Amino acid sequence: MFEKVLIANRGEIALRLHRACREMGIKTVAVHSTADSDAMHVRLADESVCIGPPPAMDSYLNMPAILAAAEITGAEGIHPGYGFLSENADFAHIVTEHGYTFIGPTEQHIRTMGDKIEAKKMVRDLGIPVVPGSDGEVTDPEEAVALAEDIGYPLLIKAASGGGGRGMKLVRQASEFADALAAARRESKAAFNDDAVYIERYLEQPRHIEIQVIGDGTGKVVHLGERDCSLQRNNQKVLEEAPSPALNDAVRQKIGQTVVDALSQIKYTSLGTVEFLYEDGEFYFIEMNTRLQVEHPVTEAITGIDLVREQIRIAAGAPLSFSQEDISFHGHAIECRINAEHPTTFVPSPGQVGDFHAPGGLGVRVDSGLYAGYRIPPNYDSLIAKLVVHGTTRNDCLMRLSRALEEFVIGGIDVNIPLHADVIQQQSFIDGDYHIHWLEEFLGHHK
Amino acid sequence: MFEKVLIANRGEIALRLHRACREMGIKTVAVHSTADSDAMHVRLADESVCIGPPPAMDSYLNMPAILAAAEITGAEGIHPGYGFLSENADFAHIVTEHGYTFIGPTEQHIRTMGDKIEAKKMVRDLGIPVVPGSDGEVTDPEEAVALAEDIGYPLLIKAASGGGGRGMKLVRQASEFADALAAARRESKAAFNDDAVYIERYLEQPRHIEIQVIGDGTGKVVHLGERDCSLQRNNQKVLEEAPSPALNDAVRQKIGQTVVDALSQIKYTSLGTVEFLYEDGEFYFIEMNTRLQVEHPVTEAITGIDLVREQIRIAAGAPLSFSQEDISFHGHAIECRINAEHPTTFVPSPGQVGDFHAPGGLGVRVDSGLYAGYRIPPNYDSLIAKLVVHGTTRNDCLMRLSRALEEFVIGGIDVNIPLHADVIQQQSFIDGDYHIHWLEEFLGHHK
Amino acid sequence: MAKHEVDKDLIRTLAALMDETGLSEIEIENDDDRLRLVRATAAAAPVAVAPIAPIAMAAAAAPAPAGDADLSKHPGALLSPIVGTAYHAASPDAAPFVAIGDRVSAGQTVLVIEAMKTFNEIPSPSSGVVSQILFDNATPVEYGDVLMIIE
Amino acid sequence: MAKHEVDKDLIRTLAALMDETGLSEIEIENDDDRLRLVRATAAAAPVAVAPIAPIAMAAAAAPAPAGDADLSKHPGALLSPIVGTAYHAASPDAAPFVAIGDRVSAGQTVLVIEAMKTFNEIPSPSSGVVSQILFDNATPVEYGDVLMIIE
Repeated sequence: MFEKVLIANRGEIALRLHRACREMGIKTVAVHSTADSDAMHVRLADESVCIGPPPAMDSYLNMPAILAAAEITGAEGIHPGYGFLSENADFAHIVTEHGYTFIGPTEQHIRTMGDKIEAKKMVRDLGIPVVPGSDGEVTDPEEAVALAEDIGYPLLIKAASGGGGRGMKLVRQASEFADALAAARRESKAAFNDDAVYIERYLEQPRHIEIQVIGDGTGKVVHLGERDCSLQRNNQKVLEEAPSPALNDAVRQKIGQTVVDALSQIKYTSLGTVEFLYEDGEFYFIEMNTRLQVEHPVTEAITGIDLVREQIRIAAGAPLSFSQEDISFHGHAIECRINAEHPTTFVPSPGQVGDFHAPGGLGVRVDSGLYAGYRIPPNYDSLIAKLVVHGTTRNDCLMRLSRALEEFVIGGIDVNIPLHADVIQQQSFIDGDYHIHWLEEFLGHHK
Repeated sequence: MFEKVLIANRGEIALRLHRACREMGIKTVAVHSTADSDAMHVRLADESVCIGPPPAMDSYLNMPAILAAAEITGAEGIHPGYGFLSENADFAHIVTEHGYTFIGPTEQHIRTMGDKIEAKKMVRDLGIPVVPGSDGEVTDPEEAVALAEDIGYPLLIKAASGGGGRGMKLVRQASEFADALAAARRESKAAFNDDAVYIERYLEQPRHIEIQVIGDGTGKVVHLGERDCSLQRNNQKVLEEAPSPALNDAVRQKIGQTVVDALSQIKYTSLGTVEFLYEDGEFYFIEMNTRLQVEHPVTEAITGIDLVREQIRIAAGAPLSFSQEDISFHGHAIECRINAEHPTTFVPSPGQVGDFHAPGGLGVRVDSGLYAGYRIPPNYDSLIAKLVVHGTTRNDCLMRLSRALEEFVIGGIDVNIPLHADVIQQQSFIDGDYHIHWLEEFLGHHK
Repeated sequence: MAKHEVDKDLIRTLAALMDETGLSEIEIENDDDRLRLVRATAAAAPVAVAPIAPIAMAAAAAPAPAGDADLSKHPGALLSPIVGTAYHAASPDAAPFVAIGDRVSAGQTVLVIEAMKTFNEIPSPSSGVVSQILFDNATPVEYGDVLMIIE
Repeated sequence: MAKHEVDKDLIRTLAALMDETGLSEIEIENDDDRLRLVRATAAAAPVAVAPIAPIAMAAAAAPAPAGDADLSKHPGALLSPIVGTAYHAASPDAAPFVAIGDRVSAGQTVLVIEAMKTFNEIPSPSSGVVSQILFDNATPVEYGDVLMIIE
């Protein structure tokens, strides 16, 4: 096991990593920009090294500075957290080349999954379902009609050379297809001087469902169920829950097994998340995140597994400490991302925190680097806390979440707690009946 | 289910009860003394009623005032918490007589278990093991020798009329018994003019192990395993854990079943705790607490059951929502009682709290009514917070507890956090090798 | 200063100005007149020491009327000794025990509080004139509520 | 006091001045007129604003020496532009780049910092005399550490 780990991140996830190390008897090195000298994890870490000025480019994304910090402190492992350098294959490469352990997947897996086209091809070959569509451009109308039959409706016809919606046609029924195709080709020709189009299934109100996996590099891969992250605004997740209200156990086991089978073939190492759109009982691959996820605590809540601890163990060369049969799901968990932003205008609100009082009691977890008097720097993400609530049933969980939101006090700045309190009172949300556009529609109606 | 419940208590347990009610959609009435107007649960409750001046006798023990508060607020149930009126059979009686529901056991069970001699007789008859000894006085030396053989060594000979240790003899072997008996009878005669003595097994280094039970009044009773509360000072529990490092699963199931069988016979209702001394594989009944216990969260952590919720459900007439087969134990939990007192002199330290920052993250629960700027009144108990940590194994739990204690900030007053941090680093504690005298011996050596 | 010579409009104007500007004190002296306005604001309270005011708390806890706080320190304040329902009269048909302006003697019953089906007669703590009655008939009162002023 | 003789604009002007200057009280006396404004600010409250200083934090975080804090603002301070190991000389056998009392010109290499097996030459930001050297040879430095004073 590592004697000392360098935490190449900031904010709540840096604190999360520090806690995991501390609980494993591993010493921690916090590297930080000058804007984060007072951060809680910096103050709690065994050692801290200031690596640069506030701009992330010069500090948290500054590879030489991070490696130099590892050098002067004698750290053995480097944990990239999420964001910043966590999915940078070059960083994984350079870390390894300098003799440190990158706590994450292999450079190659990061690189492949980072290339969206390559990733889609690879996972399809490994047996993971992707959005059905033509393999590439379609030039022959007859071929297109045949393809459309295979793909099914509704579907989108998109200009191969296109962009910005031009040449794009939504087709809901077979009878409309021929006309739409002709129109799309005409528009495409006119706009791009190229009448090639391609075809893809159109998802109207999909959910965002992701499967958490972990592998130890021997080909042993285990899935830890799904998280439903459909509550989004501007493609940013706002609230996540597990299990998904949309899946039953059979569906869960089936998609889980599909993912496990695929990633076993490539001997996937470390934590990873396979993200899907889900509609009408079908999963469609979006991308794979080759890192620890912001919303990992909901999986920890329902499986009882400390994901970060397991990730560090595996990076240190240990085999997975459990098998698929050991995994069972208990109760329901929801995470609210608490952001320093206005709850209705979403204007970011950095600045000095006044009162800070986290909710407590049974089934309530708070991950946050905030404290009373802390000054939130304006240079980074607005995520300042994660409230994770666990309950026996989804309803119990919602009731508990409601009382925890009531108790949460963050003074001095704007926070989106009222948004969460509002969302979880909506009947659609209570019914679990929402999709990736739901929150924006709700906010639109709200105005 | 109740519409509104009156919380007849204060401090962290009042907040615990408020949270449980809130999560069940039950409105809360906080009754409080003038010293507690600013208490967190008072501020969070739906309604609050000031029932008297600071002395508990005039407020939290003032039955007419509490009933009057129920009357003016229209509460249906009254939860007594622990301490104060929680084991007062007269209070249970008067609450019921006035048409409210007492959230706890029946008046009769409270009364019987409150009488230590009666309780011991009753539970022995129900099959629960008690400390072996003569049934009462022993006057005949031959009879005494025979009894001593049955009881076993070491044993104590005590003066029937005695007190203060006079006439008491510790006998470690059978060969010493005759002389010791003669001496005890002589001393007793001289001191009390009565040579009658009685005999009891002597426990040298017992553990305090208690079994948590819950019944719904139909005869269905379920046990939720044990808590080891051997870490005590002045007969006050300081730290509790579950499972006990001293029990294995077979022993646990056996004593659990014994307790369940006994309490099923009397159709026990609500939560209850049967306390034992445990030495050399044997359990000896001490007493039964007919109420919610301070240390209930460790059981919640390893069973995943919300005990207060279940207690309220049962009081409202619902049957137990689980059977013995549904109960399984996951991981290990430890509770540290955080007191407002000096960590080495134990001098109480009421006053104004400065900074307050509770530890967070995975597996950490804090139950506390404290907040920054709160003034701890000098009128009540020094318990101000409970830190409850859960981990996969006892070792994981200890590592997590250590980091949580490091993170806990309570400024402005003395708290016993350093004592806990010290205790959990002792090899005996790490090995689980401690008994009810261990902490006092440790503190003695420490001086 | 003779009664009612004070310029109420001026005070109102200045109070509005204090609101507008966030001032906590204005003092004006002009010849022999001196006027000083002070408003102790929440901000003026030592913030650090002020207990946390959770969102929920602010909503849940009914703030005590500012007047009450002062009245409880009034030397003639009769504070409720118990929790219960307070009545002006012994029964719905009976006349109230006292009315404003009545002179009462120490020990004289001035109201009753019902608790647990019992009507508790509440005596006046001192002799004097009832200047204020601060509870509505048949309404709940808490321990320490100001019920009357007798001075 | 005559009605509306008070100068509302003056009060507003003074209040704005208080905002601008952070004053909490202004008193003006002019012949027989006197005007006094007070604003009790949150800033006046002491303890609340001070950030939490967790027990563990106090122990864990090495407090920056008071001297350093001052020196970093010194006009001649050379702050470390990178993290690494700082050396007085180019190699163990070589003479130090500079010694106290040496006159250096802007751009002249005054030390090297090794990071990732690379020796980075650190130039003097200005011309002047080396008055202090604040790091030991072959020791780690952080971004922003004060390495030398050149004045």
